[in-house]
Amino acid sequence: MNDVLAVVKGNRAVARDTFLMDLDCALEPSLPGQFLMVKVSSSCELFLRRPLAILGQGEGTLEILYKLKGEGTLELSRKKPGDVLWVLGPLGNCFSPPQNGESALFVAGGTGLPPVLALASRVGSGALVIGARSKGDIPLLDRMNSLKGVAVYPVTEDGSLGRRGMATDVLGELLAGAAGPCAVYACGPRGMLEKACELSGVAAARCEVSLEEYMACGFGVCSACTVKTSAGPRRVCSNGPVFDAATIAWGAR
Amino acid sequence: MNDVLAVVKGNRAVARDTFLMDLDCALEPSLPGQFLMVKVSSSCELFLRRPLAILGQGEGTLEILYKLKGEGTLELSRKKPGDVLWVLGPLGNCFSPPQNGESALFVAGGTGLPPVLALASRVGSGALVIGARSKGDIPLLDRMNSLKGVAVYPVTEDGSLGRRGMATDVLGELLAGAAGPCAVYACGPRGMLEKACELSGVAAARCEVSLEEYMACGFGVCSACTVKTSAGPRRVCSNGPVFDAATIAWGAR
Amino acid sequence: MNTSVRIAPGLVLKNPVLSASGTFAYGEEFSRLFDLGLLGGIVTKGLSLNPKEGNPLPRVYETPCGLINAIGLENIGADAFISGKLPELRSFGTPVIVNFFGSSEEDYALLASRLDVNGIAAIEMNVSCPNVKQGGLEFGRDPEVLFRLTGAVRARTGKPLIVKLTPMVSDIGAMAQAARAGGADAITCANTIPAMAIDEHTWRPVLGNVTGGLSGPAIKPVALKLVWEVSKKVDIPIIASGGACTWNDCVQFLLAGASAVEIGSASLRDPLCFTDIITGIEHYLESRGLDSVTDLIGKLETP
Amino acid sequence: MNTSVRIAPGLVLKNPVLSASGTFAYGEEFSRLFDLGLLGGIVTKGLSLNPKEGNPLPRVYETPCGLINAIGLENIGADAFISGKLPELRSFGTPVIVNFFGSSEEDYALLASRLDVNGIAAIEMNVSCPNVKQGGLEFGRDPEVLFRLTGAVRARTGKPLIVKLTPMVSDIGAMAQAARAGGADAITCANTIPAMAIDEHTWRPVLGNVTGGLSGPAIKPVALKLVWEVSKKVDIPIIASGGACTWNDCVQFLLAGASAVEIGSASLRDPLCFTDIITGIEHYLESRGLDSVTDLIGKLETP
Ligand SMILES: Cc1cc2nc3c(=O)[nH]c(=O)nc-3n(C[C@H](O)[C@H](O)[C@H](O)COP(=O)(O)OP(=O)(O)OC[C@H]3O[C@@H](n4cnc5c(N)ncnc54)[C@H](O)[C@@H]3O)c2cc1C
Ligand SMILES: Cc1cc2nc3c(=O)[nH]c(=O)nc-3n(C[C@H](O)[C@H](O)[C@H](O)COP(=O)(O)OP(=O)(O)OC[C@H]3O[C@@H](n4cnc5c(N)ncnc54)[C@H](O)[C@@H]3O)c2cc1C
Ligand SMILES: Cc1cc2nc3c(=O)[nH]c(=O)nc-3n(C[C@H](O)[C@H](O)[C@H](O)COP(=O)(O)O)c2cc1C
Ligand SMILES: Cc1cc2nc3c(=O)[nH]c(=O)nc-3n(C[C@H](O)[C@H](O)[C@H](O)COP(=O)(O)O)c2cc1C
Ligand code: FES
Ligand code: FES
Repeated sequence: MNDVLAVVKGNRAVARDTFLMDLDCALEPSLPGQFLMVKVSSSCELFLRRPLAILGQGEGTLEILYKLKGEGTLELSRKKPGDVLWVLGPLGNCFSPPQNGESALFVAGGTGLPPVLALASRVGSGALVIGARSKGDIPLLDRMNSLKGVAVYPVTEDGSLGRRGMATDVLGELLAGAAGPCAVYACGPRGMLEKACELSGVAAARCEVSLEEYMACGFGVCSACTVKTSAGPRRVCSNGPVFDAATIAWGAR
Repeated sequence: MNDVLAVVKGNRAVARDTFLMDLDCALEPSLPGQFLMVKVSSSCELFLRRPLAILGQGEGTLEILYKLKGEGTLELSRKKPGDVLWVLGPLGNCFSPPQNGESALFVAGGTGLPPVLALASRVGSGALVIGARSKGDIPLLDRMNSLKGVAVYPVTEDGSLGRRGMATDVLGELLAGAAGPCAVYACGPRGMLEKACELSGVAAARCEVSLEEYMACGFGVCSACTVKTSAGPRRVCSNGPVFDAATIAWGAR
Repeated sequence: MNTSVRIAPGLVLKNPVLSASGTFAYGEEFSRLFDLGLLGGIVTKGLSLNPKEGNPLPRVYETPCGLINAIGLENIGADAFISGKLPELRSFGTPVIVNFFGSSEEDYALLASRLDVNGIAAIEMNVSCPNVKQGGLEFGRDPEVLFRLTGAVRARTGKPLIVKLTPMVSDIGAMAQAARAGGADAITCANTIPAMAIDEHTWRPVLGNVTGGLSGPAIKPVALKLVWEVSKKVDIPIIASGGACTWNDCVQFLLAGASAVEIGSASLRDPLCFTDIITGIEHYLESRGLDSVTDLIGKLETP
Repeated sequence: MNTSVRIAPGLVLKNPVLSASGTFAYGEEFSRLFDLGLLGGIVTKGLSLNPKEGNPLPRVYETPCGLINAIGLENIGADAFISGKLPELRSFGTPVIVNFFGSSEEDYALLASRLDVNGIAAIEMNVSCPNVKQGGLEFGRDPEVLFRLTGAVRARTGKPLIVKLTPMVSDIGAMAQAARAGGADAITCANTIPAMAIDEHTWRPVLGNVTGGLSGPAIKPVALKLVWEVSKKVDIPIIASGGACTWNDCVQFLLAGASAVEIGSASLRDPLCFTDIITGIEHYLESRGLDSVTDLIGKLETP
């Protein structure tokens, strides 16, 4: 981990309230699931950095995908090519790839697509379920569809693309229909993750979730992000963000 | 007075640490000496507006000239054409033009040039003394020189342009050499104003000074800028910024 | 929709948005910018028995998301206010609340009786002032002293009496209870937080008075907590003061238990913010299908 | 040039820049970012006798130029610290100052004796904690209570004892005097300011714990004033805490009377800021032709 200066190369809307940002940045190599603490503004009015997953990393380049939520992401969306940002990273742990012939089931919703897509791109096989309210909320559909070996299942609440319903509906079916062992990788709203955990439990599948909690430091020093697990308190930023879903005390928060 | 949106048309360095900004802005007509409270940032980190004199006003346009002093003027200097700013104005009173055959002696130093130059342009006769540390600190020399009827006397501390010394040295000589009654109009560092007042007193010239004090509101409600005068306490922003120099209690602050 | 709120017997505001003391002078300047009749109430600059000159300059300094002021309570004095400013100010049809202060209990009491005139809707007592007899400790920092002071003032006025607490105390709830016991009809919570600024180049304080009071968005989280704490301790209405800039801030203060909110520093930066705030609150009520501002007051849901 | 400062008998810091409690954990994470030996001192996360879980999430919330935290003093407990963290931490050659707290006087005293081990250079007592026996009022809000507490701890430790005051009190000078009288070697001034945040859409508090403490640049002007006030009341060294982000801030705190400065929230935002701050102070001394940091301490020139 280090604090490095990044230069904005591109920053464009790719779905409703969703932006893809390309950065030139000499970050150490990262793994799917790891994230950055992005200093969205040099003004200390927005005092805290914002945690954002690494969607992609190349030679001296980074890609992040973010949804407009509040002041911080709004400020990010105003950046133009040539603007600079400090990014601290890579932070946190990473997903553990499928083992022993597991087939991978990727599930994403809300702001959870980036780490899941990063992993799916790396793994290159399995099924990716992406849930959203409506068609217009789903970014990077082309990129997902171009992943050879990964079947993509869009699910929308209004039925405007793919299945109508929730991502976990499709996950349930995929788990039920799976021939061999499965590994489920999920990131998104807490309700979705808990459901994914439950379904995986029923299907005896391994399930890893990437949690999102309010963070202050992002590297383990402030205890802002501590969650309860069966192994005791764990900091999402430094012990996670990826956890074995079965260890999370979903009820407690 | 009103709070109006202004669009930046131009913003360029015209001397060392000195910028000229052109704005499109439907401000009510103003008079020389009046000023604006400029909201330099929509971020409330820089909470207060900054007082800046109106250098020029046309049909729906405004001109301001500012020196880099701290965060606020730095933020201003970063504005690009197309950026927008809120400006509250016109604020304060104005200089009273020469009366009864007075010849006008304009004296400016530091951040004091804008209101004095605005007045000299309007009056169109007399002498303008502009003091600075060095040649490179004097902006808009061409514009001053092009004022027909106004003789321009640059004075620099290092002698790199015009006379070596202080603006008030030249003022003293001009007052001493004046044939008839004079009106002195000064804006700049407090020491310069006090000296101008003193010299005018000796020469029995009328002297008006435009004061600069820290301001919070700029329109008379907070009492941040109250100075002592022989007529009692006066708010620089709303009773001034222009005062009859002889009424100012120079010793008290 | 009903935006009115009741602060004291005989003091109903048409909406919960007031000016704050010291950032609105006596209303004249703002009246040239917008119709003061739109406000829920007008709080004047703090008045003393006699005119007061205030502190040496500089009197204000900007800090991150806030400002420190050390105006030093400059004001024209109660008499000049009553004869020179009140007649126009009361003409806007909005309650005029007069902020006042003294340097001894007798000062306060005398001033309160002096302010017991027509056209003044209520008086707001600033207790963040040094008690000359008590070695300069502020009146608002000791519950006993505050109780006695409030009682002394209560005895001299028929007006609704609002006590404006000082925020920097060990137990703000106890201060509010002391004010209530002394006869306050309402509490303003709170005032600026003691602060200072130093110039590391000159080694001198920036403000002429060395220290001052911090206000603006920087202190809103503190003011919100104080309002919530006070609302759990007293049953009289609370007027919030500290950092409110937007309608959102005001709704938060109402939820925390305030019945109205004063807008101070925000109106120095944006003198036209009052109208945005008032319409913002109206739209919020509408969008939530609420009939009355009172449906928000103290409605914070804690676990 | 001499940047060292003396905080207590046997406690000399090589420079006046320390980490703050709760924003540095036990040093491990930062040690991967820079050499902890560069720091004047390391202040650990607050320790209790037994491990503590902390508050429900969310525990932090951003505010204008600051943040509110309600971590709830989560920590691994004194024993786990001493056996698991201290050996590595002391190896950096920088004094390790252990912050600690309890919920009763006995707790504090017992913990102080437990912390009286090799490798701990000093202990910093956090008194912004509810006194369970006194109905939950914080230890740091009553001079009597603080005096007794300090004395009880003093009796149980040979280490330099630093008392970290709580800022929200009526008379911080009196609190500092109480701590000094009880046997404190130094004062840390101060801690976070009680604050809260409310979501106007959900009508709920944002933090799991409802209230928390405000830190960051927003509170620096308040902390500066507190340090200055304390420095006029006691003659023991003061460590400043509250909003310091830059070398300029640190110089201001030194001028106000602090002997050292803790960097808390700033290091959450910019974990590498320590080195900038330390070199900034060195350059400042150099550019002013000063030989020693001590030439700055308390050198504010007031009118
Ligand atoms: C490890 C991790 C990785 C993430 N990756 C992504 C990503 O790749 N793309 C993306 O769009 N979003 C991601 N998020 C969520 C993202 O951090 C928040 O949406 C964002 O911080 C909101 O900031 P804001 O200023 O726009 O919103 P505001 O609501 O104004 O933020 C206010 C404060 O709340 C915090 N906050 C608000 N929502 C969240 C949240 N859900 N999780 C954590 N903190 C929050 C902010 O960081 C900030 O401190 C991730 C979160 C975590 C913890
Ligand atoms: C009526 C009036 C007209 C002015 N006209 C001009 C002008 O036309 N061109 C120009 O360059 N400057 C002018 N000034 C001075 C200008 O306002 C300050 O230089 C500017 O506010 C500095 O802001 P800053 O944020 O860059 O500096 P900082 O030092 O960071 O400012 C911090 C705070 O101090 C205040 N401040 C600092 N210096 C001054 C000062 N000399 N007077 C008042 N407040 C100050 C700022 O407004 C701000 O609130 C005028 C001042 C007044 C009172
Ligand atoms: C310039 C200025 C002058 C003030 N004068 C007074 C005053 O005379 N009496 C008083 O009770 N409060 C005074 N205050 C405090 C405000 O009324 C208000 O309580 C405080 O600023 C916090 O609110 P804000 O953040 O909305 O400004 C003053 C504040 C400022 C900024
Ligand atoms: C996340 C967080 C955790 C903290 N934990 C502690 C603690 O355990 N003990 C303590 O005395 N102070 C604690 N503090 C207070 C800081 O040490 C410091 O006094 C305060 O934050 C003000 O300084 P700052 O503005 O530099 O952060 C904590 C502060 C933060 C932000
Ligand atoms: S965000 Fe600070 S420990 Fe996780
Ligand atoms: S700046 Fe507010 S009265 Fe002049």
